[in-house]
Amino acid sequence: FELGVVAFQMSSETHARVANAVEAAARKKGWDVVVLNSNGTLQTHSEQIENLVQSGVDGIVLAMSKPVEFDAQMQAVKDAGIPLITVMSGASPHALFDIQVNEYAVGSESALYLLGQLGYEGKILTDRFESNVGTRIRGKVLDVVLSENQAVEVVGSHSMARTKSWQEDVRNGMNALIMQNAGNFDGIWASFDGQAFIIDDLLKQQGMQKGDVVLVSTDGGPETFRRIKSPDSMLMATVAIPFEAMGEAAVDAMQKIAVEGAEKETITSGPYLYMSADLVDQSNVDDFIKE
Amino acid sequence: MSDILTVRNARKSYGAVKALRGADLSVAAGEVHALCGDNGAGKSTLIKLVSGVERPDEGDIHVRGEKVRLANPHDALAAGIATIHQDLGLAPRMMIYQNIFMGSELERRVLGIKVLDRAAMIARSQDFLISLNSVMRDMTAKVENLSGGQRQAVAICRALRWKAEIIIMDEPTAALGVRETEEVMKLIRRLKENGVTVILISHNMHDVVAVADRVTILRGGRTETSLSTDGLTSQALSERIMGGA
Amino acid sequence: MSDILTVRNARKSYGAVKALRGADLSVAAGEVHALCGDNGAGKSTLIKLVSGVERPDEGDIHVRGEKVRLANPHDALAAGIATIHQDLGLAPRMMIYQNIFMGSELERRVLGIKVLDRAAMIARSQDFLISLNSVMRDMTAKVENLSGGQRQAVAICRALRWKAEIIIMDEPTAALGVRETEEVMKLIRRLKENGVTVILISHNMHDVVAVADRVTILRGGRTETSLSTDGLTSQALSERIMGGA
Amino acid sequence: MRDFIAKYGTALAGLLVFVFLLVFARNFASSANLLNVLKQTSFLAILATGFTFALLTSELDLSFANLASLAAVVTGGLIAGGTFWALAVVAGLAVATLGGLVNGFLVTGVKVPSLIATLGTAAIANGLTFMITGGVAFVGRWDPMFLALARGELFGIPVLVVVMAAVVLIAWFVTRKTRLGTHMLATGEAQEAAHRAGIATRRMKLIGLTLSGFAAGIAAVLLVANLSSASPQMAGDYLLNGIAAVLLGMTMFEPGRPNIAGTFVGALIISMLANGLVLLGAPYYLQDIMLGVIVIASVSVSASVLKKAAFSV
Amino acid sequence: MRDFIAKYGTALAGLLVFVFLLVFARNFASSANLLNVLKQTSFLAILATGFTFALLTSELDLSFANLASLAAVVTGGLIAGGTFWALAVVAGLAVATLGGLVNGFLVTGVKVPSLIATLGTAAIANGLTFMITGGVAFVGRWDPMFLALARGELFGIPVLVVVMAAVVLIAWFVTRKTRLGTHMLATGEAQEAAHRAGIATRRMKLIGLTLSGFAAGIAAVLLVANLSSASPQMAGDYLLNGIAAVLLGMTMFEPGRPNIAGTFVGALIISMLANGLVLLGAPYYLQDIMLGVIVIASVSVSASVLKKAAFSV
Ligand SMILES: Nc1ncnc2c1ncn2[C@@H]1O[C@H](COP(=O)(O)OP(=O)(O)OP(=O)(O)O)[C@@H](O)[C@H]1O
Ligand SMILES: Nc1ncnc2c1ncn2[C@@H]1O[C@H](COP(=O)(O)OP(=O)(O)OP(=O)(O)O)[C@@H](O)[C@H]1O
Ligand SMILES: [Mg+2]
Ligand SMILES: [Mg+2]
Repeated sequence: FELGVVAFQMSSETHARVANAVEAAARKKGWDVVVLNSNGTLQTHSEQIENLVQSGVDGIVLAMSKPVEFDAQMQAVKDAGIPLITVMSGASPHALFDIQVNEYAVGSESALYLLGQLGYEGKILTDRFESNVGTRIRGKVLDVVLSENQAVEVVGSHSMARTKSWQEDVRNGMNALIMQNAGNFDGIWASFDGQAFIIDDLLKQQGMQKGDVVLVSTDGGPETFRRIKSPDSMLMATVAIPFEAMGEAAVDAMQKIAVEGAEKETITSGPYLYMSADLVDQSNVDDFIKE
Repeated sequence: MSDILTVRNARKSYGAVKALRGADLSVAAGEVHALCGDNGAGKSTLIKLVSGVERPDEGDIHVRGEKVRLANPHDALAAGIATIHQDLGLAPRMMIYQNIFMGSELERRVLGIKVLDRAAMIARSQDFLISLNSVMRDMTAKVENLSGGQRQAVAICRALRWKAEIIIMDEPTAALGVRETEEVMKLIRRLKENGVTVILISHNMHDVVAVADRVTILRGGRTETSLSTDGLTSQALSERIMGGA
Repeated sequence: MSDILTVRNARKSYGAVKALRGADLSVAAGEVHALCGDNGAGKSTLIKLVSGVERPDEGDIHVRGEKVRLANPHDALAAGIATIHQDLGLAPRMMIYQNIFMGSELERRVLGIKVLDRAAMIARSQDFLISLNSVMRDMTAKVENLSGGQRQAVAICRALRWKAEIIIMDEPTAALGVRETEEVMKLIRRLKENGVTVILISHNMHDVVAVADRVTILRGGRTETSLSTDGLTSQALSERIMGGA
Repeated sequence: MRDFIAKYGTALAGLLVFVFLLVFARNFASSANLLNVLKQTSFLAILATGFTFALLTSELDLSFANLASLAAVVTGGLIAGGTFWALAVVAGLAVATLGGLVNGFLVTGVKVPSLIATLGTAAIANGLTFMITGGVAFVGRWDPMFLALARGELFGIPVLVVVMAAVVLIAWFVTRKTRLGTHMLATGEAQEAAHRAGIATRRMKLIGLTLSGFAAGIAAVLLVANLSSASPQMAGDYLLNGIAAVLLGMTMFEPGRPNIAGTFVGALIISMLANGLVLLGAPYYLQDIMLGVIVIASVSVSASVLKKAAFSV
Repeated sequence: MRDFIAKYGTALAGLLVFVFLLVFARNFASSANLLNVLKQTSFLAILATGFTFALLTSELDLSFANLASLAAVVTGGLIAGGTFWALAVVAGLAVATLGGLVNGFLVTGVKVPSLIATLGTAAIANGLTFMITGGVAFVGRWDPMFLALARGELFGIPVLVVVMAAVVLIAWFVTRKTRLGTHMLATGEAQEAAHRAGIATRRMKLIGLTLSGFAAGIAAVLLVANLSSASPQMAGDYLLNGIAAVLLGMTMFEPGRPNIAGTFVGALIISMLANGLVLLGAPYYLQDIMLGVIVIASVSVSASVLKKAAFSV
């Protein structure tokens, strides 16, 4: 069995985590795997799907793809009789299903956690990322939540302008905001964990202690959990999206449907296979830390 | 004879350097007019004004009695003035025939569309060069691979190509051999016979005396004098240039 | 007199063009040796072999009786051969003194660290140029802004700077005025008095006869003859070059 | 012989890769796949053709990819907003061409070096795409006529391939067979000499940069139709690949000089590699590495026999 | 006067922006923030200084950003894997320098044009970063001594600023005051003339490209220490910004020629803008637009008085 995997943008860690999990799970089954990276370029992504169809793989998994944009390519996959499963992409009529967490729910969890910690009152900084669907949705949900809670005021906001060297971009931008608003904010909302790590380090350098400000973000992962638990990190909570589990689930489903010939309906009846994203804070972080 | 080209009181500075401080030039139609002077006297600068490469800070240029504004080389060519510059005249990595026809390529019509006529340009380039007694045969050779003298010959052909009424040559024989220099001298005489006015800049006094009708001498950016070559020896001319003031 | 430089049976082709087809050259120590020939005869190519710019396809070069391999210009300079090439010798956007001292910059020590000695280079450049009777004063002017003759003077200074035993000049006076040409002729004589061997390429037969001890004539990439200038007139030399074969 | 290798070395290396893929890459030789490669080449080839025009006049255009992205979101945004698709296409072409014209004006009028001017317009175009989209893609199921621009066929040949062939052939004709092309070349080869020969060198540069923008517009429209969506930076990655195609091309046919035939073969080599490496099952990071190695290796073939590095970009 | 504007026009424009931000951007003028801007400049300034060396010998290096990313993941990976940090730093510096040396060898030995050679090594380096990381960042709590490389202070001055000052000053000294620098300049200005004057022009180009790699290594180590993490492409966006800094610099002090002082001021202008716009609360896309506008505008000031466009890159 040969599996083709295309991740939309490997330099985004979450894409890489999904792709790597799919690859690892497939190899465990003894399959051949080709992993491709579209570098965040739409046209490249479409070409890679086309090229995989030409190469005659037995199954395709797409990570963070886009069903509307790549409708034609996904249709070609279906027409070639190749089973297609997407992860965190959205539903496509040509795919078996999309493995998904509900980004809107994820967004509301982190937003409400932050506001709850602040007692629905205070000043916050935000760090956003508009070029990515997931992070953008989280930001919009935050805005909706804030519009209902006028006592919480955004005193400074930074948006990542870069997609490659975003780390320095975040560090520089947030550093400027933190200094500009020194002592004048109670919480920071970050659109994904990578941003939160950098902000956390900045706050630490300002000599802050856990609890001085509330830092929340989304994604999850060992480093995130370590920081949530650690007494000298400002990171209070994340919404852990099970990227690895999603990758494994894609391979398991592929095995059942494409190899064992099971019906798609035995796995999920709708266009989505929903997985749960858990809010992780100090109360439950130990459940997530694997030794 | 009426003047075909006059320059009056031309001034030109480059930053602090005053290259021309009031130079005059009167060239009669049909004559061969030499321009002489030390290095840095302003000869090339004066020529640049007349060929549209530079604009004067002050001073007028008249062609055939009419005041003209030569904003760029195209204007000068359109006014019938073709120039062989001392430097920078050729595109080294382009071919001989492309250099000769640069800016005035020959075309033919194919299905009503104008298309370059390469064969014609090659053939006519060959004719031009033969008329200079050059032994170059491959018109598609690149100019960068030519010897110093061969390049000079190509530059001369470009100027001939324009069929201009006034041809200016800024040291055309500097790089040429004895044989080739003689050909250029013959060519200048031939041009004159055909009614073309030639302005020649040269440091070779023998050539100047042999071919020119009049000489204008520049010194330090000013016109020192303008005299006929009748009965002038090269020795006397040399002294005129070096002595003076 | 013993030969300081000999080239035997040098051959050099560029693609299909045979620039040299067996050229010989014997230059005696301390003499002024002229190299003459038509455009394209191969003079510059022969010089390029001797100055390490090109490698011969065939043939040997001996300096002071020893066979040498000149893999690059640095080797030639190290062997005491400095050359003023016909083209490409200068960096137009660099300053006069930088061009003169290019490749052999003067340094001084500051706190034990070697640092460029700009003041010394400027002062010595000025000296060099004054010895050529040049009127240039601003040693920090860019070479691209100089007149043709002024550039030539800078190139000559660079060669002088090397204090070489053999100085090769490929048409050094082509762009020079009457006055400046005389200075170069004087300079060549002065170099000779100081025991420097000079190889001069020139199309000006008057100059050649006036200054050279011997002349080697190239034609079509081969050495035609080599003769003494004793009693030779420029007229006779011209005919020798043009006639022959 | 040296001459032959200098002129055709890179193309030969490309041919070798092609043969290798024919033999070893499963399915590479299928006509469907080969057509696929051609289709995938089209965007790159069109963009690189435009860049070739600019470079021919010795001006760099670092903005073409971002101008294409901008034209794409303008076209996509208008269509998504309900404008008739043909009007949106014209608007997209106009925006990119205008961008090229602005580059040309900055370079020839204001005398800003092209590297800086186009880097500047590239940054501005990039900012504008985000301003227009807010980072969100325009997507939709658009007029089939519009989508046919990229997905349709003409006499059995994909429209993409037809458009590419037309662009490349016209460009080749203009550069090689017309006075305009010769004047652009002369401008690039020796600006001062061309100017003194009466050529309007500034106009040539203006035309070169404008054509680069226009080509970006064509590629943008095709990209939008092909993906039925438009998002910021959607053509961003074509910058380096486009430059690579042109530079690869400069090692072929007319070594050291930008030329359309070379550009086309260069684009073909790059797409062929991307396709072939997938079919060979190479992991994604090996693809980047292989691309780099093959580009360098194939250029080495011709470079090693060129005495002087004849590239002055 | 013309001369003054040609030389200092861009710097003056930068000064204007500075004054504008002082007045209108809340907190911009605080000493902490200004120190911040300096710190943020360091990475860009160091990378751009390396690029200046390459460009001085007339070779482009399009690989420095990816070499920096590669060096970063090597350093980060080794530290994360338990190697003593100083060794990891040496390894990172070595990898980047080796990359530069490979570029130099390809350009001077194999005679591949630098644009192609460095584009190739850039692709290879990019592939390697993904091979090493699998796309996942190395993060962790690293040795405070290592982190102090970027976050510590020396006599009250941030180490980042000290390192940047050292790199810039040494580079300035070498280019302006030493024979090596003059030979590199002569090589870049007139390769054939320099060669004939006995200068080892190939070695100069080799040195230029190697120094560019070395500078990328320094920047990489500082980046990793500053972020205590290393991920693929983490320096990728510095490519265009680094080039922009050098080109901005070429409009100052020695118009038309890459120069260290200009590069430094160019880097400063770019970082100052990025910081100032955040403080002004400008939307993120304005950052790109403003950068473009200011780059073009400031270059126009000096370009308009330079008669010929003195840029031949
Ligand atoms: N672009 C320029 N910038 C600055 N100075 C210049 C420029 N062009 C010429 N000059 C200066 O103007 C003066 C006249 O130069 P020009 O070239 O006209 O002399 P010339 O008479 O042609 O000399 P030659 O016989 O050496 O060719 C010289 O001192 C020269 O240095
Ligand atoms: N790099 C090159 N490539 C091809 N042909 C060349 C090259 N260099 C010189 N030639 C050819 O070799 C021949 C000899 O050229 P060379 O420059 O040695 O002549 P020359 O005697 O110096 O002439 P001149 O008096 O005009 O300077 C010429 O026919 C020239 O075209
Ligand atoms: Mg002159
Ligand atoms: Mg010669």
